[in-house]
Amino acid sequence: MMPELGKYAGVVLSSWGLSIGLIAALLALTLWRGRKIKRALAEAEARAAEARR
Amino acid sequence: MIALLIRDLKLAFRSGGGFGLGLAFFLLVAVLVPLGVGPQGGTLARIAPGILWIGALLACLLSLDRIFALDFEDGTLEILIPSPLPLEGAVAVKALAHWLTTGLPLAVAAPVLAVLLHLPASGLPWLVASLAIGTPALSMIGAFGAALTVGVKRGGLLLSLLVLPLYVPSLIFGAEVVRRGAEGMAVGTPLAFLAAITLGSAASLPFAAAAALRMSLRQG
Amino acid sequence: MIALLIRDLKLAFRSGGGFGLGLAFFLLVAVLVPLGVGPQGGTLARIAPGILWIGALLACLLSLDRIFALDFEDGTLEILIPSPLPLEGAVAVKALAHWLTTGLPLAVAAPVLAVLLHLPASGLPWLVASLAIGTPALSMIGAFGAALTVGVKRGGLLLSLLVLPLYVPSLIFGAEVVRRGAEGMAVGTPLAFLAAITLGSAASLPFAAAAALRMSLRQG
Amino acid sequence: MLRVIDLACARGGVPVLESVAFTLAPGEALVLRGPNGIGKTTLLRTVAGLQVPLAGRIEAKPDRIAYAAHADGIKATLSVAENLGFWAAVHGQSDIGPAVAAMNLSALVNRPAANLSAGQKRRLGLARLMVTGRPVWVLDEPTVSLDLASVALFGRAVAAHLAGGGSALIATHIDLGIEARVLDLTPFRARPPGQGGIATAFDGGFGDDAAGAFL
Amino acid sequence: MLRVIDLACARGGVPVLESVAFTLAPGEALVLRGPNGIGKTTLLRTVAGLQVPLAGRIEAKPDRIAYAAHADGIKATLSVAENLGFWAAVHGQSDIGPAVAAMNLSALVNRPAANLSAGQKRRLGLARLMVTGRPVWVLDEPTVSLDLASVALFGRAVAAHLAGGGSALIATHIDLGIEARVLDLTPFRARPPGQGGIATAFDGGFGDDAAGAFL
Amino acid sequence: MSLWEYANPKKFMQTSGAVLPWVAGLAAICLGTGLIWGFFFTPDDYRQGSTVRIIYLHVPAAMMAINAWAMMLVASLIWLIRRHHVSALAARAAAPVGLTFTLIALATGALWGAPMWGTWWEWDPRLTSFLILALFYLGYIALWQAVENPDTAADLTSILCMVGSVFAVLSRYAVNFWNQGLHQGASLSLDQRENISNVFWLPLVISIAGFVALFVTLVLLRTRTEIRARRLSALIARERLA
Ligand code: HEM
Ligand SMILES: Nc1ncnc2c1ncn2[C@@H]1O[C@H](COP(=O)(O)OP(=O)(O)OP(=O)(O)O)[C@@H](O)[C@H]1O
Ligand SMILES: Nc1ncnc2c1ncn2[C@@H]1O[C@H](COP(=O)(O)OP(=O)(O)OP(=O)(O)O)[C@@H](O)[C@H]1O
Ligand SMILES: [Mg+2]
Ligand SMILES: [Mg+2]
Repeated sequence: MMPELGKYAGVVLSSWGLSIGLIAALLALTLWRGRKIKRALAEAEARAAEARR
Repeated sequence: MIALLIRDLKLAFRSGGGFGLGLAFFLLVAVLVPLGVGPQGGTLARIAPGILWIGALLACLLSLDRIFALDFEDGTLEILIPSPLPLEGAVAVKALAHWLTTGLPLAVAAPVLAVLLHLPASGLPWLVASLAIGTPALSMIGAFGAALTVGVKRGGLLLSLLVLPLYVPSLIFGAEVVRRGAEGMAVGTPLAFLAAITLGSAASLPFAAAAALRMSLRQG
Repeated sequence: MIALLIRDLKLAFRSGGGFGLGLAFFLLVAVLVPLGVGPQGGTLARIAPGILWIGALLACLLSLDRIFALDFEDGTLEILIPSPLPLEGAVAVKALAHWLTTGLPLAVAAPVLAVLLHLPASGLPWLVASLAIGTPALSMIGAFGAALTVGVKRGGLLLSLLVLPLYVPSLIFGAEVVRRGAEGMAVGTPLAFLAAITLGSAASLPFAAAAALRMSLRQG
Repeated sequence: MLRVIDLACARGGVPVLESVAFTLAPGEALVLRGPNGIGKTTLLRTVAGLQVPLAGRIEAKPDRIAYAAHADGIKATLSVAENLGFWAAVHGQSDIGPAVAAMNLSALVNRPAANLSAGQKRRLGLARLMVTGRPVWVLDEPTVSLDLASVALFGRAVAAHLAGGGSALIATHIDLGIEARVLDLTPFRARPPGQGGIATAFDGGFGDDAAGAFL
Repeated sequence: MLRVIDLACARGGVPVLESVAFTLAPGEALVLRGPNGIGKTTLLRTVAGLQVPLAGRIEAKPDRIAYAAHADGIKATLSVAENLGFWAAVHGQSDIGPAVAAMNLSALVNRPAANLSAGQKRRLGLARLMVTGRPVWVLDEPTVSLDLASVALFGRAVAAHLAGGGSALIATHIDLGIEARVLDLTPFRARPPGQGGIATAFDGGFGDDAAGAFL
Repeated sequence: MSLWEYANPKKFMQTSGAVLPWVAGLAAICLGTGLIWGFFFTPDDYRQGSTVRIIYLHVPAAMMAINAWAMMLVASLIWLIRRHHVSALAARAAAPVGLTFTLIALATGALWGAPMWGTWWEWDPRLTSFLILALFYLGYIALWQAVENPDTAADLTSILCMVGSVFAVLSRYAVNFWNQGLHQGASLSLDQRENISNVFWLPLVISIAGFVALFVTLVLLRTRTEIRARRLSALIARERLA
């Protein structure tokens, strides 16, 4: 049930698309880097624990 | 050769420099000009082609001293000259790396900034085309200028002074392409000249630059 | 303090840098803009105040990294910090030296270039006045930016990115003074703002810059 | 004159030395030794006040210390006399004659520093130290590039400085031919935090991670 | 391998050395000595082809010479391995392993060069020399900042290079502990043109001035 | 127990780990409700037609763009005065989020301007000052990345943030002085509720709440990552020395 956007459909949809796209990109980047660093840290902690033993 | 290209690109990215900052400067010029000139749309549209090209030129210029100065300071050039790499090739590769990290991003980003300056939409494709075709010449000419000033400490401003006059033909033809494109006129002739300048400098300036480098370094 | 000022001026003259080249760059911008924009007198006159101020700003910008970078590289700063000179004073003196070799010559030379850009004669005195009053702030803000980027190798472009937004108020008020002057309107308000920015920066930024220098150098 | 108590110092955020302690009385010199990378440069910078210590204390008036590393604030376009004159003025001194004579630079006073050889430049850097008029010299590998005659010259200059009540802290790999105590830094290498070393802000783990907290 | 015949060289347009002559056969090393400022650096740069000789000849294939001075082309933001890998690629070599091992850099391969101490950086510069695969090493004060263990390491590396048929020309002030001929440059100091030294283009006077020519 | 304890990395990791799911959930709920309501169930404005739907993104993004900078300013001051690492890292984490919101405000504004003002971009004071704000964000982020030592980077960016704030306000007045502009003034303040009709008001407020929660979520996530990255580099540095 898409609302009737009339002659401004292009403008409205592209601004919504762009905004949601930017937020999604930022969120994806945040999560991706978070995972990456978390994994690397877990490995480093394991190595450090190994070294202590 | 490829090792040199990869190294130069790596250095440009790592230094947090090259790339993003050339773009940022281009953006700044596009922002400051309306602030200085005043916001009347008509005036801005009229000067937009020239200002965009001047912005690209200055953005290019500011990163020129990276081409050789760092390699000179840390002794890389002294080792590179007697190395098996032909110096002409090394110069060309370094200019290419400069273009990839400066000129190319400028050409890609230019349309966004053109909107800020109210450039008519019909001019946008020509803006990108003229920058894509014209900026390699800026990098190559810049590499030549950088080679001339490499022995001079903090030669940045001297470099600008030497290089800017050499940029004049590219600027005139490039801005003309955009202006004609924006007004819907034929752009063939200035575009051809622009391409000719790029080809000519790519074919001849590496030799001049390599010679200049050899001489700068030979000073006892 | 005076020894530092004299030394900085001496270095600027000897290096064949500072001074003459800032002017030359200003000249080049004034020449390139008509080339890029096209020679219509009306347009040029309209954009002249803004372009002249932007030219001055860029000319200033290009020599900013000289303020601290050379002294950082050769270890002078590391010796200066524990020396009996208060670092705040040293920063202020260095900004002053930068202004004397860059801003002041620009203000003096500006009328000549204004003629190239068809600025109406009634604007000339205000051009000189606005540059004379406004450029000290450019040097001081620039010294602050240079202090922030001093540890960064070839931080030239980063410096531009940091400093140019800080130049916006000076640019707007400065260009406004010239535009109003050229049109014969009252210039009091923008001139007062310009002076306020200069005084404010001179009073507070040396402290911020000195703190930034101490922090940059303290990095283990 | 200088007293270092239980000092720990870090380079790039990583502790490199810990529990360093020594005192330096007037007329005394201390030579720091240790293999490459042990942390001599880091320690000297900390003592000179260019870095903050990680732990411990340095008891000295900072305005009595003159620090000299490899980069010695020499401007290539200024002459030897101009370079020295500037630093003398900064430190409120006026006479550069004794320093020039002590470092055998008389023949070079009007030469731009750019035209000096590596060893001559080094001698100029040491002369700079003398015009500061400060009593505590903190020197990082001062004899790099010097020939044997110049090393001896430097040794005599240090001896004269000590005789005049000054003191010196010198990191070097070679024998300077001066009478000085030697401190080898090898035993002071920083231990990991698990073994009693100093912990920095991020040396503690985050217990929750192991427990599989949300993200 | 390298033959220098009656060489004169200048620095900043002023002749500093003249009549220098020596040969270097494969497997041989020559140590240059002389007081600061005599012209060692100038001579080495001339031999390496970075300066033109004022007179005399250098007989050597320039593509067999590897030159190393203090500035050794090390990029601070690249890691040790990346730095060496680049120079290996330029010289058409591919394996940096032996150089890393010889200079005891294995623990540091992934460290950015910016984070090395003075001596560690120096070792990296020497490792760079090894990846060039060139037989004639021309070295300007290679052991600056090195501790005793590293100097010995370097001595062994040079000995191995010589044993493999290479040769080395080294300017230094200290004892490297390798078997080598020594050439003291003091006797080759350039004489003024009046006493038989080489005259440059502007060393002649202008006879007509004394005759009171117009202006 | 003092509030400053949360500035301890370990304590912060525990607390933020516990809080995160709730804030993230709140963000999802508010954004979902506000945006879906706004997009699908509000009528067209009599003057602006369907473009009024842009308001649900434009206004919250614009508000958060400014608030993010304010948060960075506070965090920077805390770092400079009390030297709590978490606070510096939170400022670092917030900058890209603020930049994204600024870009969204700019992009939606530009798209909105095309039909309303007949131009993509106008050098209106509010628009111009947002562009300058974006530049400040860029410079701040670039400085963080350029300085190697993390504590030094925190020091320098904090000073930049302080000085930048002063100049940002100054340029806001400068551009105002220079041009009166097309952009409407504030119409959303609570006591001026009648300025914007009720149908648009409630979904807008919910969207704003959603953006706030989204900001907090993103900053928490990113701060946690920054803290882990510091811990990681500490561990790696120790390994090297060992
Ligand atoms: C790039 C362009 C634009 C930028 C950067 C921008 C920025 C802003 C900012 C900063 C606010 C204030 C939010 C607050 O703090 O309350 C705002 C609000 C608003 N803007 Fe824009 N704007 C832009 C273009 C437009 C256009 C073209 C329109 C419509 C014609 C528009 C309509 C509005 C409205 C209706 C509000 C809400 C006003 C209020 O209730 O406070 N904006 N915008
Ligand atoms: N940014 C950094 N991050 C981590 N470690 C570093 C960093 N910079 C230097 N180091 C390490 O810190 C240690 C101490 O270095 P320092 O320069 O103080 O040694 P040094 O005793 O002066 O050695 P040398 O005799 O070679 O000059 C070295 O092992 C070095 O590799
Ligand atoms: N531009 C110049 N103009 C004139 N003389 C110069 C110039 N540059 C260097 N010199 C002089 O040339 C001489 C040779 O310098 P060089 O660097 O070759 O000496 P060196 O033997 O390597 O000394 P060191 O052991 O100190 O490194 C020195 O006396 C120096 O002062
Ligand atoms: Mg050291
Ligand atoms: Mg030498």
